[in-house]
Amino acid sequence: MSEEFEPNIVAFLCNWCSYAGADLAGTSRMHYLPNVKIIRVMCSGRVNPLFLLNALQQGADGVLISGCHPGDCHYLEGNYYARRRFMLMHKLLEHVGVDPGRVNMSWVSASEGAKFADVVKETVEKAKAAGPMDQFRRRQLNW
Amino acid sequence: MVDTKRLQEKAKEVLIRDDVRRLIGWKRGTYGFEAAPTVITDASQVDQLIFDATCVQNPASFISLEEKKPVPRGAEPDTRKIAVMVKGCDSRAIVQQLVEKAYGRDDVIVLGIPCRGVIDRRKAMKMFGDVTPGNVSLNGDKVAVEVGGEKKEVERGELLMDKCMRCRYPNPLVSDDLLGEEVEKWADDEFADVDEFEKMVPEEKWKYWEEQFSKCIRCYSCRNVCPMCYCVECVVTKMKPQWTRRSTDISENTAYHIQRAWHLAGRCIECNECQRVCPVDIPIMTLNRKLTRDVKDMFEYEPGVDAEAEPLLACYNPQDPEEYIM
Amino acid sequence: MVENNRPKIGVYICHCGINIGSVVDVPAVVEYASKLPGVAVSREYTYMCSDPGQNLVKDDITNEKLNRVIVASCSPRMHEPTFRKTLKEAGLNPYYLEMANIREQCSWVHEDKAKATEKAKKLVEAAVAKALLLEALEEKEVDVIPSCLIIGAGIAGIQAALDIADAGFKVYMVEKTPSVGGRMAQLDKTFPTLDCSACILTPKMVDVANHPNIELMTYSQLEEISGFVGNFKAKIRKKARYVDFDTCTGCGVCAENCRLAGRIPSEFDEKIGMRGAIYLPFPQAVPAKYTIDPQRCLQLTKGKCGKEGPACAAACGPGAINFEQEDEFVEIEIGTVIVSTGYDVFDCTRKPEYGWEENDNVLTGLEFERLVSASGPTGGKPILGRDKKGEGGYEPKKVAFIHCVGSRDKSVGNEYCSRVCCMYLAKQAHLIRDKLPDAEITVFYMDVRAFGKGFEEFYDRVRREGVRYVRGNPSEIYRKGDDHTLIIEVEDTLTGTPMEHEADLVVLGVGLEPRRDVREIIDLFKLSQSTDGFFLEAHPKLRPVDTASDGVYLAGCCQGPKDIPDTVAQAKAASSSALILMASGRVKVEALVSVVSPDECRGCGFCVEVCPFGAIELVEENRMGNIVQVAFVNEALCKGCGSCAAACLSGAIQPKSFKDEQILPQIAVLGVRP
Amino acid sequence: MGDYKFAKEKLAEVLSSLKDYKVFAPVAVGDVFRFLQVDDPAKVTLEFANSNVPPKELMFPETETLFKYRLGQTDIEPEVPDAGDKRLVFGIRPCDALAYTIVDNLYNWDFPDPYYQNRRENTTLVGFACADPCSNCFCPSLGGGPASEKGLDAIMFDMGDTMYVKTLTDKGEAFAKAAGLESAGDAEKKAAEKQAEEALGKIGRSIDTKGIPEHLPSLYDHPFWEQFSDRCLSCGICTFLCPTCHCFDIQDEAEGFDARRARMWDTCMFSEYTLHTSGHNPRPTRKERTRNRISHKYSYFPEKFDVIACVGCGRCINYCPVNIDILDILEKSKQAEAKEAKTA
Repeated sequence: MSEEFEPNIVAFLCNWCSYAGADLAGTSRMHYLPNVKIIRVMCSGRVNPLFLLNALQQGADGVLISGCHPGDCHYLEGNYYARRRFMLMHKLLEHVGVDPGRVNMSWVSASEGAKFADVVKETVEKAKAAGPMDQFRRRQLNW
Repeated sequence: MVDTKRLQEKAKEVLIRDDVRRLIGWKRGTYGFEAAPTVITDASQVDQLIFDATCVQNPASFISLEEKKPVPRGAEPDTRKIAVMVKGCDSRAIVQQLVEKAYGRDDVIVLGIPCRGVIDRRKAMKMFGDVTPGNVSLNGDKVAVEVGGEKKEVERGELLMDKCMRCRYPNPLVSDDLLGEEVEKWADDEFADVDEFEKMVPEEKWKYWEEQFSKCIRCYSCRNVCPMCYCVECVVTKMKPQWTRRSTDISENTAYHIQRAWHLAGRCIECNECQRVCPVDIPIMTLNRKLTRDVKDMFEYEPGVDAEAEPLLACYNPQDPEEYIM
Repeated sequence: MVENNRPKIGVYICHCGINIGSVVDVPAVVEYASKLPGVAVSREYTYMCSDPGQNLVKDDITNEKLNRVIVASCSPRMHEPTFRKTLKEAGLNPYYLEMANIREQCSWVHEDKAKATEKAKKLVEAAVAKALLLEALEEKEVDVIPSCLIIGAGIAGIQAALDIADAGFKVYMVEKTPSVGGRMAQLDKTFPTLDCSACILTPKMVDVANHPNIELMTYSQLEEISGFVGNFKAKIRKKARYVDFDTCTGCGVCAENCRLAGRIPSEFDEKIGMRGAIYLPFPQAVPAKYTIDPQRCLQLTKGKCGKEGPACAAACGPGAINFEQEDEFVEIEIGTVIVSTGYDVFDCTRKPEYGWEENDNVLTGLEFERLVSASGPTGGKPILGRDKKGEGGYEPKKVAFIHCVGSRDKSVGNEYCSRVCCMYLAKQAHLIRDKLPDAEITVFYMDVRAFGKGFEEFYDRVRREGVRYVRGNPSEIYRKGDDHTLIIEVEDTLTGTPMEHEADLVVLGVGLEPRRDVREIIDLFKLSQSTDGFFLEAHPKLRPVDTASDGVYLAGCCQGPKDIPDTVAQAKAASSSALILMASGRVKVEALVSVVSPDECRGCGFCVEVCPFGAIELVEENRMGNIVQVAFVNEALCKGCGSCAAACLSGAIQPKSFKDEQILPQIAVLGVRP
Repeated sequence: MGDYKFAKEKLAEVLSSLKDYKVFAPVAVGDVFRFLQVDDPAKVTLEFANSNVPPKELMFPETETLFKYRLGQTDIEPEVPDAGDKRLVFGIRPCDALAYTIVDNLYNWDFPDPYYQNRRENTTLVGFACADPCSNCFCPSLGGGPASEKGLDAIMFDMGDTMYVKTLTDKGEAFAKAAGLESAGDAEKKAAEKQAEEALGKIGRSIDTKGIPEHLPSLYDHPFWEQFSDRCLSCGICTFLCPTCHCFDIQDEAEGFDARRARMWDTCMFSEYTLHTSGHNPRPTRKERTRNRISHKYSYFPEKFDVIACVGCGRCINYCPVNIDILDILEKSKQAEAKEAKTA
């Protein structure tokens, strides 16, 4: 690659904490990298871990789930389920050789705009380190 | 071991009951080192039933394979019981199916069989070639096999399934009738194979799986034989939305295998059928065992041992580990 | 399902003045969007949320027959409701709207214009991908039970209760302590007007007790709350007072006769005053009913009080005392809830260097309020060091006030300003000056924040009264020798001179903190906290009294430090918010609920286990003559979180508008590396 | 045609000399054999009984793009791949070559399928006679045999150190020339014939197919199918690994807004195979599906094309995880029929 590799990150944010946190980062004009693209879901508990797999398959170089801090879920328990599922999917993907740095989760509350910016930074850095995800990327060219 | 006569009598006893629809067990295969699973509905068929070290298949898989046929108007659905013979490992499938409300405890009659291990077809053919053995018997740490008239004795480990060499449940965990003396557990599972695999760096791991998954022809045998896979419509073959494409390439094949493994997280009861049936030798259990090990370590959870347990991913503990979470 | 007519999508990119336009190349995004499948119209506008902006959409819906609308602008959390309304007014189902957040999550956070534009394009494309599969949803309404539960009877709760009750709606008021009044009742005077706190509060306290629409439950606690906006069910524990509520006349003979009279530190007096095991928190307490402290009462703890049995019972004429009394439980149904649980003052043991624990002449601001209050232990005389009988003691000659104790202080984890300390210390300085004309009064401050109405003037007046303000933040306070003189180690940061300042009374300007027992409420209502630990409002600017849970509102210091006027104002805001719901009598319930496709359901019940709201159950389904179990969703209880969908192995249960088939296309678009 | 030979150790050389061919040959991954395009001749092995996956995939790939399009696009051009390439399959077993000749019927029946035909016409088949048939081989019962030449352009015999190559067509000759094989004499020829005879003798299983095509239909509703179908997993092993099974599904696959239409292996053993949009399924249970697999091979196909769609390679028997044995079924079908006859 001539220019530096810019990883593409797909993030799933819960509406009540993390998405609001991301909005706060915006309102407070905290600059972060444009590599992260956000998909809004109502709760981190909604995130089917297969979404992560699917994103990687589509060619995302990294994925991120973010939800309310444990105990603060707007829906009481969603993030607890999300945590269990994530931990296992993380292990599973690691086992087939996906760089663990690509698969991320974070707790970001509605008041943690700054933390969201940091999370993005870290996620992008890890994905950069892991390099382009083309292990099992869907390759249109092959068609 | 189990006395065939007793097994057949028990089967007859069950089949003549008018609240029993069918019985699932094993019969002699037409060739080679594996028995054939068999479903019989009539007491007159019991003499085909056997149990020995060739009875590798998991009969619990066949409970949910039976289609629910449309019931003609006015007619009553057939709700008679299914009788099923299970080894220790097979019985965990029954337990987990009960956890997941696949059917009620009263819908099945479980005939438990204490088991000392079953033969791995692949190992056997490497050792004896493409032949059909005569009598096969287990005594102590040895397996005796009759091949071409002569009796050969080999170390248990060389011939039995790997799962048997780390079997923690040789005796059924659920059964209405135990057809034979309980046997003593001879092994434990340290997941050494998982640890070994994990020594690899990501690149090596992927290189390994890339080769394995490329072989997959997506016959879905591994899914269909799995006693835990009985969704009405499997997400893998679903069209709306299409999670995985039917087309075969490394991307879709990988996605399929990860999905399959994921859906067994906290549910796999390690009967090893998925790996046994694979026509292209994909080491499918390597994925399942990784999860089984981690589920045990992270959540102190083991599926298929307690019918009262909550499903792993339908419950949580506020203190669950979260070391990778930012 | 998508109607037979093929999707006709209108895409509208907002400049938001220069907020988006200055970073994102809006025309380029419009151009890009216009080429996407299904897109019939692609436009830009300065302010989409403005009337002309919305009309643009409406006109296109009518003229171009659009059946999907995408607005790329600010966060959907901001304007989704606005544009849903727009669609509705144009006769299109509001759920055919999809928004792309290109302001908060794009133009405001990215500097690289080219990349920001690329991202904006992708976000719009993803929105289109999803819009193609959006479904029309039906908005349901339910009745609102015309009653309100108010938790905490401080000035905030009292004000809210009176407003709602006056509007003619039922109020259930739950207060933990034996009396209403809260913190305000503990105060002596209020700044800057120096009204007597009690004098302005007590009438309201009495009104609350007597109001026909208010059911007051003091010495009571919320145990459980369930249900949803408009239809909550609450369970309240009325703790046993061991005094029959109706019989007690409040005469007080019992307290005089209590064997422990004057031996138990009084919470109301911040423990610088004493009470008995049976007590009235303070003279003006409402209701004027006595309560026995079960932790201290000899009869209740030891099962025996003196030889001849409990003196209180003997002394009580009406015979109101009843040691057999037990907690009662009341279950009520309400439509709205106001949380006004107030605050605790900073716990000075977390700042040991100020010697509050060991020195009885180092007081917190609140202790000082009691000291100088006419209803306080010393009848309002600033006397310290009295013995048990209340004899002796001395009047302080040198009084020092310390600002920002437990506020604006990272070392104790409180970065925020408590907003009231500057002024209450000024007020207290004035009160001392009033009572002890010759005393030397010094105030140590970091800044003086006199921002409110009449504050600066008051601060000025206090300084003119000969109160010395020294800019410095003491490092240590300790006792010198064995008399009660205290040394304050402090540096005058204006002159840069370190000094050892002497004082015989130090008042710590303690800040306001979330109540120690805040967790109880959080667990009951699932409220979230902001970083300072106070309850988080739904929106810092636009929904300051709402919470994330519909029908639950915040009032007073439980949401953040406030002075009395602000608290009252917020209480009125909260009460009117609750009134809006109750007056209209109807409320929309979540349209984004989960749906089950029974043919795909295998009846494993994972969703049932996962659902936090008990909204899913397994029911019998006839599948071609065979009876099978399948999941069923109670839409009134479902909140659309979608946890069920992630737990379902076959994808048979899906939350509307966030279905797998609606999210996967977004992933497909966003996943592809630019 | 001609007789040739080459030293086994020269295998790699022979293969690499076939420059103007796309060469496909058996490659081993662990114990699994499959015909892959040869990138490195060293990987090719001839030490195999038969490939797990039949070389039918070389003519009829598991997945094949028919054409690509973008959502909303109307002017679409199908693309026919491999037109004009010269391809060569090296080491194909006689049964699998015979299978091609059977499947040809299907792909030329109402109209020639260009995707399949192109490959067939451009491909040279260099067969490899079986010296050691598997225990479940029954090719002779279906007109084939360990050294059958049907459908082949050349056939090789393993003579220990050398391979004896007998060319059967011009294509075969062309291969021999291109590979620069030295010519062989009578000795090799004789030895080969002897080996073929011995191999034939080693075949352990067989079926007399006489009458089966006519009689299977009479068993349409016979319960005997259930003793097999009751343990069927509804998986695709028997059909995917069958050299004559040729069913495919056609699906559209979207990537964002770009899509392709592709055809991919399908099997009558999957329950979705005959599932109607209405939800109705004319083959609702495994009984109908098992019946269909056998009947299609042994009755419907011969009825239409006058040849049984089975070559006796034994794969469906070898790989079926639940021991559904086609020979067992066929034998039982005869008895079942007999019974019917009596009762009738």
